[in-house]
Amino acid sequence: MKGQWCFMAEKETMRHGKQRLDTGAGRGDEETMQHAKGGTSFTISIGPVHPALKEPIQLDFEIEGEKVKNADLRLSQAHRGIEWIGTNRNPIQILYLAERICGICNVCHTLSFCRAVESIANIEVPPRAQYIRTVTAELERIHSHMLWAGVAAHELGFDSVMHYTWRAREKVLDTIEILTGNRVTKGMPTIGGVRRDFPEKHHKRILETVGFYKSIFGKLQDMLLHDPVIEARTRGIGVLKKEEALALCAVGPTARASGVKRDVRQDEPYAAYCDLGVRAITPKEVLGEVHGDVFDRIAVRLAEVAQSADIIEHCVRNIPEGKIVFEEKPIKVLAQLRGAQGEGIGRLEAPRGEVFHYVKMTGQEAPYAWKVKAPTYSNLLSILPMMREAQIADIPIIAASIDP
Amino acid sequence: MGMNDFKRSLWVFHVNTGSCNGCDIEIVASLTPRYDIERFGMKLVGTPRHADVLLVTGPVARGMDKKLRRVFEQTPDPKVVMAIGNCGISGDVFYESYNLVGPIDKVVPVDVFVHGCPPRPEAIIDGVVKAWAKLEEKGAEGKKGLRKPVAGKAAEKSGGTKSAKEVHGKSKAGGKAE
Amino acid sequence: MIGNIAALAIVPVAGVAGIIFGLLFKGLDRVLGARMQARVGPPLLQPFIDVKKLLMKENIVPQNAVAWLFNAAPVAALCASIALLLYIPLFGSGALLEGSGDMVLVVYLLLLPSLAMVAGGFASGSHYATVGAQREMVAMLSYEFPLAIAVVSAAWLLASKAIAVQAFSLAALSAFPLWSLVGTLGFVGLAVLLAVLLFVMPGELGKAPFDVAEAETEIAGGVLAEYSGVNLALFYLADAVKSFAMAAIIVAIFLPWNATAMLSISDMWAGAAAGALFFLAKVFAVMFAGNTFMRIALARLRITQVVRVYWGYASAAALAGLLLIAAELVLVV
Amino acid sequence: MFGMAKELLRQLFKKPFTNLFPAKRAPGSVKDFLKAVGEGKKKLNPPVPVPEGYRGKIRYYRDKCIGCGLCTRVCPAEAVVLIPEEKKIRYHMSRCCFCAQCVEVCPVKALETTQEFLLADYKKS
Amino acid sequence: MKPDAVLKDLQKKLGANILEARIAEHAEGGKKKHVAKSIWVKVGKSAFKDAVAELCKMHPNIYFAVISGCQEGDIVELNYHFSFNYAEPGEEFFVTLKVALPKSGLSLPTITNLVPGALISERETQEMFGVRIEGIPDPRRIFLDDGFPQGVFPWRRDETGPQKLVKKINEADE
Ligand code: SF4
Ligand code: SF4
Ligand code: SF4
Ligand code: SF4
Ligand code: SF4
Ligand code: SF4
Ligand code: SF4
Ligand code: SF4
Repeated sequence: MKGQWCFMAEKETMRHGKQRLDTGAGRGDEETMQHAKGGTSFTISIGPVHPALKEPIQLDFEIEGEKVKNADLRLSQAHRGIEWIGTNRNPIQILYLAERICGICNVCHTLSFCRAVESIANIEVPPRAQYIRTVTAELERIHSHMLWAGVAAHELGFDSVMHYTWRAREKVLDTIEILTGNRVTKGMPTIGGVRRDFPEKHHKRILETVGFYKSIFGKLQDMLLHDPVIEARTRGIGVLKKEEALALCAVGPTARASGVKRDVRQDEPYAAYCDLGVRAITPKEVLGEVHGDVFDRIAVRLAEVAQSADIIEHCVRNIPEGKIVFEEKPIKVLAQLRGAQGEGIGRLEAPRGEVFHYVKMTGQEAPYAWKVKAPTYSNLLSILPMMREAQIADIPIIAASIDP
Repeated sequence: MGMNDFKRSLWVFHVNTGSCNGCDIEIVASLTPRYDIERFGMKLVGTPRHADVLLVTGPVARGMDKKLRRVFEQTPDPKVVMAIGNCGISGDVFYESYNLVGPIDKVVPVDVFVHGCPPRPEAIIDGVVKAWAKLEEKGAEGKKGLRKPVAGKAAEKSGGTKSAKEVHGKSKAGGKAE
Repeated sequence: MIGNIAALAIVPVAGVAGIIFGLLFKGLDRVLGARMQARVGPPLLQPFIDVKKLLMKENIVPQNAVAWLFNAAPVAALCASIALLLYIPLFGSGALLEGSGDMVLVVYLLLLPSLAMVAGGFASGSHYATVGAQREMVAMLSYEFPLAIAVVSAAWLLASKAIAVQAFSLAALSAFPLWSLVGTLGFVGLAVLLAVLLFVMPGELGKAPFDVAEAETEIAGGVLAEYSGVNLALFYLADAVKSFAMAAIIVAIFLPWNATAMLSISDMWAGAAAGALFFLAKVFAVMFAGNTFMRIALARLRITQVVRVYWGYASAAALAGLLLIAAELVLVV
Repeated sequence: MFGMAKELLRQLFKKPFTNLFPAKRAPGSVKDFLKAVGEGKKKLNPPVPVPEGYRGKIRYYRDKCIGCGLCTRVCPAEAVVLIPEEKKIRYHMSRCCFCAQCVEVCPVKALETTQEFLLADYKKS
Repeated sequence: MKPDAVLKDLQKKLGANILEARIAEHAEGGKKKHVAKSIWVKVGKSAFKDAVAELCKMHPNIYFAVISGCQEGDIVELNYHFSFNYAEPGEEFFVTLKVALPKSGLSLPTITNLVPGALISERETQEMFGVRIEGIPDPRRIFLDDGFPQGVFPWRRDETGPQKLVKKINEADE
């Protein structure tokens, strides 16, 4: 079996995994190493029950010595049939279902769904709610990127950094808990607005949190970008070329680290981003050049923490007065939505990239169709070219670098 | 040597059976400085062979039941199973679906249920305390009770009667070094 | 000196002492590591609890493992580690088997637990363990070279300075503090060699940043992936004893001063106690520098990088140290 | 690189960041420990405090409830179920996702969020 | 290119094969509003691949998001969501190609040779709707487990839907 990495060169014959149909089908319940196929090469599976992957996806690798020769993806482990469940519930219930598509960027999924529904029913969201949505989403980005930095460091066997970033992350979690009532599942956006206001007394708290991240930013950079071992482990590893990122439709920091200047907050501004003029961050702005490797992905995410801090600060200082939701009574919202017909798209920039929700309503309470595209869905294919020429030791950090 | 040492040295293996990651990040958070469960002698290990506690999250997606059962069987006795998060306990918002075979206690016997969505790290620690109390009781009942902390009913029903060794050996057959 | 037969009776004593102190230092290592990460960390005696717990766990032998080898490997690892202790001066007094083994033997014995682990890894029939075992072998080959250079240079220095003694005997090495035998140039050389040895230590012990063979996130525990219960406990103990021995070796070669002599304590028991305490303090210093701190402050290297670091940088540094000592010997003598 | 090393060494001499809930170490016996706490002999370290407005376990005031069923209509997890013959509901904590949507919708405030979050148990409730 | 130009171009190239077309607008924002536009085009099945090819010609490296869809009566309707002008501040808009497939002819050519990133979505469409994607480089399942029964398509609402597999997992407890 020869390398099947290159999607660009072999566009017509993109054979990724095709020949493996026979071997792939019969081993549904194998999660550890597979049989050797003769010679020195054998297959090893990482995930779903493997320490390095929290997400239950499974990556199969063909290994020769320490080198990876071939990779394949299997995703069946996480499928809960969420979209189908959604077509049996009303939109208010779906809010919390969408939230649990993913516990890490949960505001993004709820918000995306809300935006799709709002565009169908032509609901106007009050500006104050838009600002609150933005602040919540950006707090979530900080938490997600800090979490990611820790996981990445852990995959590199550098637990001290993980403990440092996760400790720093507790600060933003506390703030989120004060604002929303839970550390993780925020339950903040609702159709036509948000569920909770930021009273004046919380502004100081948010600004203080933001200040904290600004103050440790130098230290974080020092730990992650100026550490010789981290650099040795991530420079030139898991390279995704710009053309590949474009062809494989990568999104978010994965695409940006390869030099694609895309960011939904910039390209199709929504919520308070319309007032902000956010710009996509690529390694060019941070480091001066683009390699598209794991190191660049670290750098981009770190820079985004600082960017988020700025956005939050601006939003808190400039938040307009007014209502926080277009209609306070959920039952009335439901009644209004029952009349709505049509289809809509809600999309936004989650910490990992574009979240996309398609909703079709036909005048019933439950949506007729609902399709969710999480950012990882778009980025997964990119793992394959990244794994070219990787060693076993690089697999965890490369997989983690798209932040699945 | 007894329950007391076992209790103070619980090594943890984490299995995600299709959760939303909310609980999983709280589990990791409970290892990090704010909560630091290592002060109870707990640590995360990379293979079920080293584990004493299985932390299971998620409503068990189709296909994960087999894997969960295997991990359970690979874990040497005595062992404790904790279900973390309501979606693994009774489905939570995923309560009705075509691709779920959960809840967890249908697949493997569960000793402690930690409610929450997600539970805060303290709630997970609280679950650990409950597990300790249970282990103490088991310890009083004698060593036999502790080999299988919970009557292996659920496991037998769903997993057949194969011993851990057989199951494992079969799945790894031919895996010898070439 | 004790006769060989009497020495045999000492073996269990050395074993127990090695295990106790090895585990104690392991506990210290974990507590300090946690503290550096702003955590409380486990209790100091956690490793003892861990071992006790492992002993009561089920011991699983995978079906397609080579059972006898799988079971023999941990025993061999522990025995080799304990044997090692017999040849190293401990607690400020001489080695138990003084005179019957020298530095070369010690270096070989140091290899044995790793070899046992490799054998166990291959025997367990899991591919994770196989990858781990392969890595362990590669790592072994690469750190052996700088280690050998460092030891040989020390012995050479001793041989050329104090011709009367057996240069490769650890007793001799620890009887003559090397630092007092050299001038500035040699001093720097020795310092470099000490640094190299400290650097080899985590590799030898399979600790981060050189824990490639057990990398949790990569190969799920590696060589030890299939071990559980008693067998795992034996490996755990072997590791603790070996860490202690490795630190003691470094102490014997480079930090051999004796508190009893320095403080000129005349009472025999007080002298022995002071000597022992001072020895433990030195071992602790070596452990902290060579093991705990490095483990906490560095990320894991890739296996190819481990090879490069040891064959390249560490070996070059060791050779540089050797050259410095040689230069001094040539210039000064 | 040295930044990290410095940070680590500095931390060695500082107080750990850990919140010592419920006790610093695993107690020898949980039963005895809890007893001692009950008698006031030992102190339980409190968890990190939850803020006002925390969405913990839901409390149900059965007598206030008018059985309108609105909560069951918005509950995403079927955690509140209407018992039509009694015109009351039943709350299942083990199904709840703690979104507090039911609290928001209830016209008579028969449901309320509490600060309770230590909800581990040996059985589902 | 602006949305109306894209639509006009498409109409010129495909003529009668465009069955329906509209440009939707939705304004949203804080103090300033951004008007998000999107094109919805319904094309005949036979012209589907040509339409994708035209879009790819108009925008090198077109971004493909996902395939969504639903089944209504005898029709399975698929929506291919593409985006134009991404990476251009404020200019991005979506183009959705809709194609209706009768149950008697549930197949569509692959677009992975034009947009390699569509592979996951095509595999998903195959297993979820039972639409055969002709020429797909990797026909295996992706989100469904190998043990999932054949012939059941979770997103269908007819007899091939997942109804018989649906299970309530919260009832076990009491
Ligand atoms: S190594 Fe990381 S991913 Fe693996 S179990 Fe530990 S925390 Fe989880
Ligand atoms: S989001 Fe994806 S993985 Fe999750 S249920 Fe939907 S299709 Fe399955
Ligand atoms: S990208 Fe990952 S973390 Fe984010 S919602 Fe999707 S699955 Fe969850
Ligand atoms: S219990 Fe809730 S937070 Fe935890 S994994 Fe399940 S859905 Fe996510
Ligand atoms: S399923 Fe239960 S909770 Fe959901 S709407 Fe029906 S009655 Fe209400
Ligand atoms: S908090 Fe949410 S899940 Fe729980 S009962 Fe209320 S509405 Fe249902
Ligand atoms: S909404 Fe309130 S009053 Fe109505 S059924 Fe629920 S608890 Fe009772
Ligand atoms: S239906 Fe009546 S009681 Fe319920 S929210 Fe509306 S106005 Fe209030």
